[in-house]
Amino acid sequence: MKARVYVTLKPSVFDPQGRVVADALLTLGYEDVQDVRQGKFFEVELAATDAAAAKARVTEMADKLLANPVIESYRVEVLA
Amino acid sequence: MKARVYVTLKPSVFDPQGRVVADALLTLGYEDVQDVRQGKFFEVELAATDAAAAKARVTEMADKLLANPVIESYRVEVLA
Amino acid sequence: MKFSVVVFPGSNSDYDAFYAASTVIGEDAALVWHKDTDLQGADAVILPGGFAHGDYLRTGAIARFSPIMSAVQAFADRGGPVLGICNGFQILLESGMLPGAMVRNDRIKFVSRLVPVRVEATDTPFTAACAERQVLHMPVAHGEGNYYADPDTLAGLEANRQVVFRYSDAAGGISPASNVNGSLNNIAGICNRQRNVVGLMPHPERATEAQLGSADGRVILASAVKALASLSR
Amino acid sequence: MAVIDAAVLERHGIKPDEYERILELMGREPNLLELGLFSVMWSEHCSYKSSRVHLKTLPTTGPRVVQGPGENAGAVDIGGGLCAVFKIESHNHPSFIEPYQGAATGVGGIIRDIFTMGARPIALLNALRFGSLETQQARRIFEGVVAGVGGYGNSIGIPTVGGEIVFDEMYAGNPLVNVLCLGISRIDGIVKGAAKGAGNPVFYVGAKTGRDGIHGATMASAEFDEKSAEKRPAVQVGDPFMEKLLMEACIEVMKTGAVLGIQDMGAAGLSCATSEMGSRGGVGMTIDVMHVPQRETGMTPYEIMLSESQERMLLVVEKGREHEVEAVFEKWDLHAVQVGEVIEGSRLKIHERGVLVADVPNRALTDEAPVYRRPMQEPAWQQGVQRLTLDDLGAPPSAQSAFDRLLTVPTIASKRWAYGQYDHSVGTNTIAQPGMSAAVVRVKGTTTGLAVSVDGNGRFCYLDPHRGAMLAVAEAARNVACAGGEPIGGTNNLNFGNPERPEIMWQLGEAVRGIGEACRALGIPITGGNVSLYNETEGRAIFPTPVLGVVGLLEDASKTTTRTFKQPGASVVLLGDNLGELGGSEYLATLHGLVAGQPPALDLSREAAIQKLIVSLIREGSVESAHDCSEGGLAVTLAECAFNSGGIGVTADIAGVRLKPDTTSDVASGSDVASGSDVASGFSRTFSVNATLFGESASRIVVSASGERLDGVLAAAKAAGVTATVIGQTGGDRIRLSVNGTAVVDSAVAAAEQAWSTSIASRMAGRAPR
Ligand SMILES: Nc1ncnc2c1ncn2[C@@H]1O[C@H](COP(=O)(O)OP(=O)(O)O)[C@@H](O)[C@H]1O
Ligand SMILES: [Mg+2]
Repeated sequence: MKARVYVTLKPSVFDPQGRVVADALLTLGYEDVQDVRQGKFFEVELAATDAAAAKARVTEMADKLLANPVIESYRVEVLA
Repeated sequence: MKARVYVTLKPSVFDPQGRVVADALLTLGYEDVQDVRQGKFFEVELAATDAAAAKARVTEMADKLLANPVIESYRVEVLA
Repeated sequence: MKFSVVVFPGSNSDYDAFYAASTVIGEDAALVWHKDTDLQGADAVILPGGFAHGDYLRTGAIARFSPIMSAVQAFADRGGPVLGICNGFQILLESGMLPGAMVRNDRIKFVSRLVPVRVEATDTPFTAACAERQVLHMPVAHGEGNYYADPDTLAGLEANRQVVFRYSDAAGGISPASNVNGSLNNIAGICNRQRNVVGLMPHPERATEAQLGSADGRVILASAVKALASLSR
Repeated sequence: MAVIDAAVLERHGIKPDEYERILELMGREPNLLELGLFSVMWSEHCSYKSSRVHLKTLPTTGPRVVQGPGENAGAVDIGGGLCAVFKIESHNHPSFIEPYQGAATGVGGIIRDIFTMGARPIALLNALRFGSLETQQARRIFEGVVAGVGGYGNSIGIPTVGGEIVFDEMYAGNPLVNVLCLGISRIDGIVKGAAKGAGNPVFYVGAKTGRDGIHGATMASAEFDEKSAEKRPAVQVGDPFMEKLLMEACIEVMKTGAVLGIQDMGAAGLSCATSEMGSRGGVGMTIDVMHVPQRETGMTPYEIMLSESQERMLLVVEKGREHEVEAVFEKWDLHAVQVGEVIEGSRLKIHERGVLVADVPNRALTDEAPVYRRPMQEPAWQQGVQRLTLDDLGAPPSAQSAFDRLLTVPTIASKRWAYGQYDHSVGTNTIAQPGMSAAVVRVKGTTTGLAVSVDGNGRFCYLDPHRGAMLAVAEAARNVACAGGEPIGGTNNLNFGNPERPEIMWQLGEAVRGIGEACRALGIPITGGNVSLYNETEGRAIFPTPVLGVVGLLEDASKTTTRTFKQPGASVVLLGDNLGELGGSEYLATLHGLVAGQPPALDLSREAAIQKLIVSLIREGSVESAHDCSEGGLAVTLAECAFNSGGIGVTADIAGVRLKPDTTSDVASGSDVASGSDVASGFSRTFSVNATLFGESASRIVVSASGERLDGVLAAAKAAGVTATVIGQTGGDRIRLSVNGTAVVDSAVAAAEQAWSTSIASRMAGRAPR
């Protein structure tokens, strides 16, 4: 069973990486780019077979390790 | 209009970050974790209004800048 | 001879390379701004270490679009010697002037220490003055120096003897234990097929004075001087 | 109309009597924005209201002082028209909340203080304190802080060349992250943070202003409690790339001469930069927040003025030369924008789209901030913890097992796990790298070098803040001297608990008194520093921890040395007296679980003598290695001389200290330990051996010297009035120590070095970064 955890900086937190990428895109001529925010995601492969249980478990992992609650928020998605 | 570009290391490329995260999860007692891969994503805010055009444009950005084809593959998703 | 050192926004070893080439080695050197299009009469070009554009997207990914890079490419196409050090190496990879890519160090963390590196090829302009299999002690300081190339590319690199430096032990032995970052085949540096473009992760420019821990890196710059002299002869 | 009631005042951390003073200074009720300005500027962090009366007592002058406290950083003359510009700064609270970003932005902040002066930063050091590495929380914070320190410094390209790390449960809920930055400037190139000349434009450059860190300064001035979690959005994210551009651009722009004054926006952001520059220059300033580049929409003037977004600078430019300044910033893809101008008078006037929204006398925010002479009271427990008797200790471990154990205690073990993540070679100036005690950097274009060290011992200061602080000064200066540097200036970071508690205030007062005394005796002017108070969690304060940063001058940078033995067959000499003082030692803490006794005695004239001696011995090239004795005592010092030497061992025999009541009077532990009445003589013999090997007496240095140079060393020591004892020889591949001829420690160098160098890494294994 596979789950994905998407981690993003909270909206109020400054994202220097996103800004630099946006600047680069503008320089490359993509003038319609208004903003870029960068995030990361984790694809977790689990032995579990129950989707609900997997989701609970991965949410716990996100809370504990994958996301930094001080500046980041996250979203968990369970795949097939 | 918003688009997301998801970038992952190709399966053949070793992902040190994913491995370290997997090890850490195991150490924390999540023994059902079999594998973790880490990826990143970009949320691009565009002035465009046409979804198809936006997708083409963002795909170009991904090709040119956001992903390195030697090691990475990507997927573009256009949101509302 | 004249070394031109390109300054990208975020380069941080640009002045180190300039200082080594000029004050230490005693050659002409110039700092060239990345928005310029002229290499100021360079005999050799150095793309220095640092964090161009913060390395925020991928190392070297944005720098390759700098205006000066067309001039660097043209210079290399004419056979001019180009040396990419650390971030400069990463820029050469991103720009396709060298094959392969960098991923995070296998143990994730930034590594900063003096390491032995074995010279694998002496027929490049930056190793011409080295002895066969010479071991050089030079500092590494990077978070993403884990060299990757797909199996075909890697086989091609080896077959064409394009691997110029490998992480080794002090006696020149190559083993997983001497691999500082997980690079395939212990690769610390490579060259292109024409052999005039060389990239390496260790910092020769920071190892040109014994007082600072090692003067082994001088031979890299001295090689360029030697190579140029033999060319003009 | 703003309603300023008790709740609003409380939220702003303003006490009722402070509000009375604000009313008086304003001559009317402030509006909310004005109250916000007072709140941040009068916070402990910005106003030094509790510490100021004490800081005033520090020696700040000397023939070399170019800039004392009061500017963004201090500066001392190093000859050749150059000066060393340096300062230390803390980021303790943010690093607890978000270790990576807290530490990273701490590094960013102190770097700005240095290049703001017109200096090019060339070195970073840090002093860190964490809880026990046995806990997951401490490992997480340690990992994040180290990554953050490296992440910022490595990227911007300023080498991190040294520092110190101590682990103790007392810092579990309140880690310390103190960072020192050193830069070089021409003396005539120093630029100050003062506004000048009515009509001159005021420019803003750097990152856009966001809502981050609002009230960061007030946060740094309040204790932690469960509610701290709510303050979390105050965390700022560092952008070292932006700072690198700012640094290069600012250094370049200052060379034009068109910049009359410059200040970074650190704590209290625009509020601080505008009011301080105005007040320093004796002028007023007007700005319109509409011109301030903003990252978020809908920001209020209050938010804009109080934001602590990182990587921003404020400049006063000579009118008519704006284009020169703008051109430099454009080159670096930075956009300098005019936000206001210098005006006659002395008021800070803030507008929003032309409408005046705040109008405050700028001195009211700065110089007129309250100054407290807070009550001080020696803690009731103070005398108790200074008592130490043998009875307290139980059975002593053998010297060998104590030795083995001490080498792997994280506070003593090699810190390579941490500094291996710091780029220390960038800049090509680093002569002595991290791990070699004092750092040494050369000054390009001259023959000179600078040695720098940061030191502090919270345990000693807990037991006796006055003596502990003196010991910190002495140790930092001694470390610098052991690299051949003549101490020429100091900076200090005062990390203490809640100053509203008389016991804490007493610790602070005593510590500052100690720093002053020691600096005067050793001829070290204090050119700046920082004060971090309210370092407590749930009412539990950290050890009082003054951290001293000392800069030393090497006229010839090639005449330096390190701690490591250089060749076999050299004589090993102990300079100074081995008094066997165990009070506050690592030995007591680690092997007996006890923090007690009196810290080692310090005779400042002896300290001065030994420092002068070692500097001249190194300059003459008489000694091959020099290492100061500190945590772990003489035995650990000898081991450290063998480590990283390529396996050169040592054989030494040391005269045992006598644990008798009649030993010299100030040797507190020595005499008290013996007072245990019914202790078996075997016990006391072992204690005597352990005190000999692991006591932490001050003013001691281990040197090695070969051949005929030995006689020169002994003669010079004699002339200087410093005890010098040949205790052994280098060579072999073992560390063999005996006391009064009896072998007590015998370890292979390789095995001991392995244990010492991998201890922290193995404790950290299995923990992943975020
Ligand atoms: N412990 C101290 N000893 C001496 N000077 C100090 C100390 N703490 C602060 N100072 C000085 O007080 C002045 C004001 O500091 P501050 O406003 O905090 O500046 P910054 O915001 O740059 O840290 C500085 O010049 C600083 O050096
Ligand atoms: Mg401060």
